[in-house]
Amino acid sequence: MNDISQLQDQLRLVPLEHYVFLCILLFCIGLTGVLLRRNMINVFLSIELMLNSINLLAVAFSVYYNDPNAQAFVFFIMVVAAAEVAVGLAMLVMIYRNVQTVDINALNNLKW
Amino acid sequence: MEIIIFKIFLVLALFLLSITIAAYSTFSERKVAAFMQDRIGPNRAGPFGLLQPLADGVKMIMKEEILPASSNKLLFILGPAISMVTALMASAVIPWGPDITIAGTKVHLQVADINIGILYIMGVVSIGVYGIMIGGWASNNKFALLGAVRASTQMISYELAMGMSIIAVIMTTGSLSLGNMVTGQSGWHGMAWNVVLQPLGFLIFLICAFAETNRTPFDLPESETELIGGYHTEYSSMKLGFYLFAEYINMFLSSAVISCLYFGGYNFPFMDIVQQNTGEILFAFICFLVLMTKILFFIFFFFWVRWTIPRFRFDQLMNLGWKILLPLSIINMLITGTIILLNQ
Amino acid sequence: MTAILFYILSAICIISSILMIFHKNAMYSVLFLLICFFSVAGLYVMLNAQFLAIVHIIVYAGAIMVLFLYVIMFLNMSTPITIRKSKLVMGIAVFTGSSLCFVLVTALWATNFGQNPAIVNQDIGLASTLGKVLFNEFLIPFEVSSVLFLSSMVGIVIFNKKEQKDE
Amino acid sequence: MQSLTNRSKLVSNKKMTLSERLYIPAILAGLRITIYHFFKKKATIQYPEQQKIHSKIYRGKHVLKKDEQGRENCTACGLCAVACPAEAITIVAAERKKGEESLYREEKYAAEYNINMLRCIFCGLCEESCPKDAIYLTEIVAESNYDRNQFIFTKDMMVEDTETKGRIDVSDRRNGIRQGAV
Repeated sequence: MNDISQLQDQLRLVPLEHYVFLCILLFCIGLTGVLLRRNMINVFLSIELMLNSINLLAVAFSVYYNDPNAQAFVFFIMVVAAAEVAVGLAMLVMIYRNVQTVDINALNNLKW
Repeated sequence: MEIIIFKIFLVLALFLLSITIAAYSTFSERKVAAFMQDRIGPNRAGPFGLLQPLADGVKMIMKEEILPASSNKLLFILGPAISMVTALMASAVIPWGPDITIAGTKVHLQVADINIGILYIMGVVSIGVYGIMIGGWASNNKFALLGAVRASTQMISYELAMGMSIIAVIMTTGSLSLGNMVTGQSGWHGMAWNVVLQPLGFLIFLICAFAETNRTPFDLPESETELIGGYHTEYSSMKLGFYLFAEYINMFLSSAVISCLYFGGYNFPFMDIVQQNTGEILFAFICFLVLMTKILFFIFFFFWVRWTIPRFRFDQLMNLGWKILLPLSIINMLITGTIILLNQ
Repeated sequence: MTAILFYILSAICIISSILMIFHKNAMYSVLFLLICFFSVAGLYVMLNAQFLAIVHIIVYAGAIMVLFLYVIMFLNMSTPITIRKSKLVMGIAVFTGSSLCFVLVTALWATNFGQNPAIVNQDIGLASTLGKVLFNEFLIPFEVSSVLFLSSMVGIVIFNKKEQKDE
Repeated sequence: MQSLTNRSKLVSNKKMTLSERLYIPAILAGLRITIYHFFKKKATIQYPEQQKIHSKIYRGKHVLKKDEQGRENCTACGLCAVACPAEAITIVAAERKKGEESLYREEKYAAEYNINMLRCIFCGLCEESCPKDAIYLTEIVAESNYDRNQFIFTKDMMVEDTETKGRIDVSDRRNGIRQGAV
């Protein structure tokens, strides 16, 4: 199914630049989401999107430059993402228990 | 070209097989339940009640379709659809028999021989929880929501132990492809089954398979007595049918995976002697029958356990998953690794 | 054919992620992000990184997103937050994002990423290749990441432990 | 405390042994029991084709008997209604007119005789209390219905038909009751 000619085809027809631009776009959408949303869940989701765009970029580079190391990095990003989400959501639940909201603007107790 | 046609044919056959097995599982479940309770069971529709699944299907389709007013309409419909699709998707990597020759080329009797077959199954199974979660949430009903929450918790918890026990199998066979796993078990006249090498892993996998398919004793997400049906409380008509069907297809599938991982797939004792004396197609057919026998036995086992063991309490379920099965599977992995290291 | 598939997948990816950040209902946001992740997995498959694609699905779709859904269900947070940010702040957010995008794109527009390799190594995405890389060159990071997991697990347990009432 | 019966058991919270905590032997034992029942003879009776044989003193639907000349035995004395613990029987008495001697045996008869089958518990006390051998419980199973009103059985539904269907034989019941009365 995914034989070598098909892969070669894709590498020839889709230049690496397109992957780069796609990833930039996704990253910026994620960034906008972080800035835009007040719901903590959405902020987390946007961060996940940003991490994912980096993953995609790493995989694209690893294939175009014939280097498996980048794919190993993707693993570590996934590990960090998983740990981050687990801890983050646990924090979120804690915050919700204490202040009954997930609005980030409600967390202004440390605001000077 | 012939190979593509053959694969399409295989997909269709597999689809029909899954549907038929699921339909007749509903019937045979009732029959087995009846037999274990000293009853006879459904026997009115057709000879021995064999047309009962048809009658049930017609009933499901003819029933009134209810969309609860307070539900989220789109997600309410999406839920059973996801359940059904993921249930049907996973059977693509199961090897149904040895290679056969079509138009001069060797073809796997398998829809997709991808080199990460077992991970594919894990992935599809892990997506399967969405159908239940989305459906339960979209119903806007507290019982459905509780069922959905229970289902997701249970599936995430048991997926870990399941993955760990699979890793031990991967270590012994040295491949992620289900086809290689099955051919790897063909030694000793087809009796080098993994269940002998991995009895603990098999037990863990079996328990996790029960939990992943939401079968008794792990059917907390849909417990009738306390959650009045759990995540499918609000469902009616064919949408309910899809949920029930998906459960039976999942059962068929997990039986297939159990047979492939631990019971040698289509291998059977003295298969090399049979292979020498029969033609290729006939041999493939025999192998397929052997695999089906194993699968049917495990489906029967699912029923058998259902009418034997009562449902767990939720804290017991969590304790079993996290405090017993997960450490056990890690120990199993360690033992397997040590033995492999010593044998090198 | 493959090129078209790439553009379709990336379009799905971008559209669903935009919908994700603008949708009011957190439940839908999660589902849109899920669609985005599946298309990213599709891109991985197209790049012949099948192992990574399936791990991506297992980790992101199978675990992380389920956790998100779980939290949303558990806390009943699907009702959107009614007080919205002021138009000005929203405008600034969108402006920041798009200007960063503009800067990056213009900076990389003229960059030459070099020629595509003449020989395509098909085995890069295979589990065995990745395994060799992970357990030879990156063995210590791998072990450290397991410690990271353990510490996050411990952290979560401590976080959500019921506080001892000692008044 | 002194227990009233000698069947009470003390709750024991003893620690389980290792084999008990593994649960696997217990589960296997359970599986053995269920598979034993799988092959056991089934207790089901396929109702319309097979019918369970009732005992001779089975108490089913009531019949109001007639004597040898086809006259109704019942004199509307009301003893059955009084005896009925469920108060299912209602009787309206009437006096026999001239020319009705072939219909009713005595001077008084029951113009209406209703039994509410939803109340009836088939205890047979009406039968035992009847001084005129008029009411008996037969082996016929009282039929079900969708309508509550249909369960109030009127006299014409219960009176014995001497012409077309023939008499309902209650000699077993007579004997059975006599034996039971001893």
